[in-house]
Amino acid sequence: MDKRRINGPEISVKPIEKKSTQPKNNKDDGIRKNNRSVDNIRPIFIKPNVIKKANGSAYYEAENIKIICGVYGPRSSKRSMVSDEGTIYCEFKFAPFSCNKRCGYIRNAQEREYSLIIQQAFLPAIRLNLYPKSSIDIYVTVLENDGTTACLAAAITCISIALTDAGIQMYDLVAAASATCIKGNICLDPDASEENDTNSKFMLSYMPSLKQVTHVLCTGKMEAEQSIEAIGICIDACNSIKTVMDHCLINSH
Amino acid sequence: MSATTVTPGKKLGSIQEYEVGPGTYMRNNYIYSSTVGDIYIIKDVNKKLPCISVVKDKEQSAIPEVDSIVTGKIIRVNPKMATLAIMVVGNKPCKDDFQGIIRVQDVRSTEKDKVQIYRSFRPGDIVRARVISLGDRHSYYLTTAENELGVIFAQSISGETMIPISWQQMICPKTKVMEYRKCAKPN
Amino acid sequence: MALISPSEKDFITKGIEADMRNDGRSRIAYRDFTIETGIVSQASGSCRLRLSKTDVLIGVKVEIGDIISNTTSDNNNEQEQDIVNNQNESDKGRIVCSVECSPSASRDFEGKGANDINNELSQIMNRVLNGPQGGIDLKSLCIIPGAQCWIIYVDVLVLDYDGNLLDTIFLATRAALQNTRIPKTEIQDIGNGQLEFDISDDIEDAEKIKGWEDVPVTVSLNKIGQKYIVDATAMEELCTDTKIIIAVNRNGEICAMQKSLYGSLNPSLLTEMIRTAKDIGKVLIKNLDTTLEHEQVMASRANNKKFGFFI
Amino acid sequence: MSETTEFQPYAILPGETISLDKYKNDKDVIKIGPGLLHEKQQVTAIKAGTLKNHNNQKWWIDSSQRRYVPSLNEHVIGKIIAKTQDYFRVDIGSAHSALLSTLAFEGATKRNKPNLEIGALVYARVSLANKDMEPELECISATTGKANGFGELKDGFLIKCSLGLCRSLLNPNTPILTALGEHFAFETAVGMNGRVWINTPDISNTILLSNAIKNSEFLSAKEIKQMVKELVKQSEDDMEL
Amino acid sequence: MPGETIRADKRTSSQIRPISSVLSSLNRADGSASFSFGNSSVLCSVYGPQEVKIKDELLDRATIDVNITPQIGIGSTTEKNMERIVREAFSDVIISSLHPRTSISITVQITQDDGSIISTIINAVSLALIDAGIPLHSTLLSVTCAILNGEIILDPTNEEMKDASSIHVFAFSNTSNDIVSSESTGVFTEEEYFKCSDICKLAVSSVLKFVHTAIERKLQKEQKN
Amino acid sequence: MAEVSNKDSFVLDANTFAKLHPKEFYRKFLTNNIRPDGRLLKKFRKTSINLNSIKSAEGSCVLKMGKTSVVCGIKAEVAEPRVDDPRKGYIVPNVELSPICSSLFKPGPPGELAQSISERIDKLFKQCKIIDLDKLCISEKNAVWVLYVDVICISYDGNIFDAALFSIISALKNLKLPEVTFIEEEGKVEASEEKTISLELLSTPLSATYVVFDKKYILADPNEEEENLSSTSLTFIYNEQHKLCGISKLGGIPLSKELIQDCTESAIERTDNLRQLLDSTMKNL
Repeated sequence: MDKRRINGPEISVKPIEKKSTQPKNNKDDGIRKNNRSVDNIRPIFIKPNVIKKANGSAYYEAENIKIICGVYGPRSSKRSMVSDEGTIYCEFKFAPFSCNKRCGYIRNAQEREYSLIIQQAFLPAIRLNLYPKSSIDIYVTVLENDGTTACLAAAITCISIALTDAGIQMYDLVAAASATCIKGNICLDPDASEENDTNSKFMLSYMPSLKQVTHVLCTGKMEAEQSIEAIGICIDACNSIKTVMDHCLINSH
Repeated sequence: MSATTVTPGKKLGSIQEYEVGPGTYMRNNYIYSSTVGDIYIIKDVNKKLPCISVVKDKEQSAIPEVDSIVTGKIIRVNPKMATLAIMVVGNKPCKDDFQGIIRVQDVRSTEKDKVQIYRSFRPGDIVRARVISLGDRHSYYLTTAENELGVIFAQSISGETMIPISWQQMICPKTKVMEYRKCAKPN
Repeated sequence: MALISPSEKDFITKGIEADMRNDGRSRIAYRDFTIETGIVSQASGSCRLRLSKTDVLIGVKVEIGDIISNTTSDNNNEQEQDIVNNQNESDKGRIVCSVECSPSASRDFEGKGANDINNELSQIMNRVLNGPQGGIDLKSLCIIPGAQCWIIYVDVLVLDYDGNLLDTIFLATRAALQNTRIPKTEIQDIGNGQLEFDISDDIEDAEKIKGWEDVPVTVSLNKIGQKYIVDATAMEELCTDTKIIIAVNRNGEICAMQKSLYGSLNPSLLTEMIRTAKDIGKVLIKNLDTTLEHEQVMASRANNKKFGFFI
Repeated sequence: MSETTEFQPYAILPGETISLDKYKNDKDVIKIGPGLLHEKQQVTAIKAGTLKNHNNQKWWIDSSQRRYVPSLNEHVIGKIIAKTQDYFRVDIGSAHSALLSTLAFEGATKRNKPNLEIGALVYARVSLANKDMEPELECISATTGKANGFGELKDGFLIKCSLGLCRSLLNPNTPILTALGEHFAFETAVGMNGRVWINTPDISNTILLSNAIKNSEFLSAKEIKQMVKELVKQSEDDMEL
Repeated sequence: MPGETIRADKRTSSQIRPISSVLSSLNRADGSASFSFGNSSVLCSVYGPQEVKIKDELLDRATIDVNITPQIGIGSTTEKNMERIVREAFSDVIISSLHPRTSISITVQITQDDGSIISTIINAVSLALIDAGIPLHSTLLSVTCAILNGEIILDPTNEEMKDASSIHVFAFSNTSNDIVSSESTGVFTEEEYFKCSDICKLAVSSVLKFVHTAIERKLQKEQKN
Repeated sequence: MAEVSNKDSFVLDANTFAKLHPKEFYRKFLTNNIRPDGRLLKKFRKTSINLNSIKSAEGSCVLKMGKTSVVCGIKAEVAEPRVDDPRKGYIVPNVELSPICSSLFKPGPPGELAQSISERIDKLFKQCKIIDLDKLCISEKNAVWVLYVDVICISYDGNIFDAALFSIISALKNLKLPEVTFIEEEGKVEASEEKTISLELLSTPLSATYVVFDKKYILADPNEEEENLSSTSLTFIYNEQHKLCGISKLGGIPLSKELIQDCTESAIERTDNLRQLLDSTMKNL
């Protein structure tokens, strides 16, 4: 019973889906159910400067993934240690209505882990020596989630735009792509249903012009060569995502 | 769309061609842009290479650096120091206030030890100061030991804006009451 | 964070560039380790592993729990809740790991720093071991589909620390799971579709966990300067700017991969790292199994008495 | 000092305006004291209490409260809570703790500084009191520069009471102190910040006196005399035991 | 008014429950008071002006913080909403510019809640502030009324509030007859709202008389000698 | 002593002056009846809504009111009803003012503002019949709908109560509940994919908020700066029959009856405009 909010009943459950009588037309000629091509990325729409009070902000939408991200800083950091280099603090949160199953208000272990991953993905990309004694606070809220790993990759791309919108100096934009392995093929940008079927998740964040991988995260059984192939595919995806990011930044400049 | 707008990470040239300017950085002898904006190449007569810089139009919040002039409001005064909320760095207002301290020995350059802090600053005064160091965890260290630095706006007890009549006195136009402040020389 | 002077850091980095390390090992050489299994009597399985000075004690406890436990079960720790949430089939058991770094091991494990590291390590273990890549046959852990199943609680205690903690933990976990025995369960059908089960408690017919051989081990590759090393000591870890953790199982498949720390690396180096990790992983698992068999033989010769704890 | 007249009606609530114009004779200026506020040509009460005036010139609201608000040249009793190189931090029961410079003692110089322990009681005068600054104390009198009573209060016993009682104790014609003085030998210091210090050679008397002072707040002069008589009788019986 | 409906507890529609209040009932607080309308009773204590935490410090005035604990259990969102109403109501009543960079903390314990609890709290806080000698521009007092099947009833009990069509809390000060604070919920029309505000103003003046006599009795007790 | 001309000895450019002396900056504008963002005193900000854009929620509304933007999402789940009223469903409104929308809010549990707004909206649902809770009943005593109504603030620029209430009402108005049947033996509820039923609202209360600046200027639909500078706020809640569902006057300065009356016309007009906006957006959905 959270005393600081309006509380509903103790336990509430999602109604179970009635197995729809007529079979879904999954004539699986293509590898993927929603017959997207193997290396197809959902069309990306990014709009910077959507939060007035934030130094920089960005809204990211790719069909059923909607993410909003705000960057505050560089501002005096309350955290204890004094350092001649700036620090990054990140908070990643799914909105209660974003996933199929309602998520709670307090951040669970996965959201805390994603916050840490985002922090590690951006540490090599931001010129922290220009912001001594200050902290850059990044807040991400996922409004609609269609594939948790795809959301993580989308969040990283969206944060790069928000950081640039905040005027924070960066060595390079950080683009990120997610992939999964369906029937032996590496498929890009998996949505929620594809992710439930296979257990393998792959996410890579990349600085396209400095050609540096800033973070890689993978679970699920894969051959070594297959994971190397996945890295290659994700890097090409990141390069094409970079063009979209450049286009968006230059237009709104 | 201006001539060439670049995004962070764009290779601009090698260090033989240009000098590194603001908004750019050098990595294994190539110059890259580090922000989104227009490229400006400024020919500098005494330097042999032109200096390249990338300027972002939307001014973002500046943070105080050493020797930058800041303006802020006094929030707390005690015999050892006056605490100031830095609201403007140079002439760019910053979105969140930073905290600065003017130690009693940095208030003025003459007779440093005979300074009485409540004859120099009062909470609510607007003060222009210079950053002398990044200071400790909470605040920057500032000084007003120059003529153009000090109180630029203060209200008397009756709430009127006071006018400086000397570098250490201000007068309230309505009640003609005189109060002591370390005033800045009006430009 | 423990501190290191710039000159020391430079010395180590230059050494590694020239393929020389302080303790004479090559860049991809592992320190040798000693193992003792079955040393904690109440646990269903246990193992203590010392990789030169890094010392880890694993206790595995097997308990019965209900499968869909989104109700507030008594020991409702968050980790278990998350594992349940993203495991949507209803006929699988689960593995719940929790790591505890005792502050006596190193100064970094004091205060708030400790539970960040604990969370990170537990999170990686849970993610790797739960799911098909974890090797263990979770279906075999299920007693009554949709209702009761075996839950394997893996509790890790870090006694001493000299770098490469995660690899030590995974090696020790694999040995401990090999040593674990699950009591036999008989299932009777008491009419109207209700199923009942009871556990026989004599040690003889408790079986091993199915699929313990496929449990992966992790290889942490630390990039220092432009080269990378394996099994870094504490000092070498302080000079690392990027660390890649790769979990490999005995037939060389990559089960998990994760980067940490603040640096970045170019793709060619990453692919080279993956290939080396695959080979090292296989070799590591092979000699872990040989040491376990060797210990088995030694134990049977000294009629099953185990001694030498804490020497 | 001529007696102060009480102005009917008896009690004033905050917000009530007080019409002083029928007292405003042309030549002198009306002074308003604590509890009143002069705003937009009318005087309103900001505290509850009885309106008092001193021959129609000085008006104030007499109210009693427990929290002390320092004002200039008031004598207070403080407790040392911290010591730094050149000043003591003294708790005087106000919002901010006061600063007592080590040089603000009679005959104190840079070299021989008074050594007061943390927790020591000190009787001092408020030398600086404004709402923007922490109050400052001095242990020398404003005029003579001598100590005359200021400085450390050694042993004795400190009691806390309401500001109204302390003000009445400092008023010479309150009966309690004179009544007790006839029977007991005691030394006392009264601070305007609601603290009274009592010191007698015999501990039981000190306790007896402090209770007497505390109970005297709501008693009339006659009842006080009666109470003191009983106390004296009771202390003599203890003597015989 | 002839033909007035008589309520469950025998009161007429424009009759307030018997008021009782005790001043400086706690000896450690700087100021304290208990106030009750019939069985709705509240105990309030005031500390201040005292030290303030650095993060809440205001450079030109005192920070006022209000803390309400319900009859049973710890405060939930209802108490938080009441805290905001009380703090905003007193923000201009207390002359906080006289004590900058300090905190005035008001703690309220609801001892029994039987309807119109916000008015009881506001009256108790006013008395406690007066007892603490905090400088006040005016004395703020409040009364609640409800519209029960078309008729305006004063100082409703919990039962009456349950089936009332709308509930109105009004607070007036003794310096001006304008509305200082008002909180109305339920469905009502504009005329009903203004009619309620007039009735409540009348009721508040009678509460003011009660407070006046209470203070007078306390002062007489003090000014004995 | 020399008499100094009282020209402002320090010439500050506009935005530094606004940062250092916000009150004087506003007075200079308000004296000639205009606000720094160009609006007249009684003008409300441009409002736009976008319905059912979030597929994972049963009902959703993205609302922009000037620079304040909120997202309201409704998730419907099934739970056992309370013992004392077995046919009544639950509605659980909550407003989240997370650190993403403004630097005013710190990470951690909701602050006073968020809690007080959630409480006021919850009381509104309890006291004026907006939804008939009996319509949320699936099968008496065993299963009822629970509507979790969550409002996430994206960008905070003042007047969050009006934005939150309008986004909740519009999300409720086009809520799509799946058709469900209660299965006796398993005690479970089964939802069919295709057919959805919508919920009709008994009344649609909407609010208009004003603040009083310097005791004489009444500003409609204040942004964040105007909220900080004024101490008194006045909120009217009107339903579609122009009956009042709530008035809340917070803050110190006493307001005369005339001042309150002169706000009510513009409040009625504002709430009607919002209803037209909602109907037209729903028509061309």
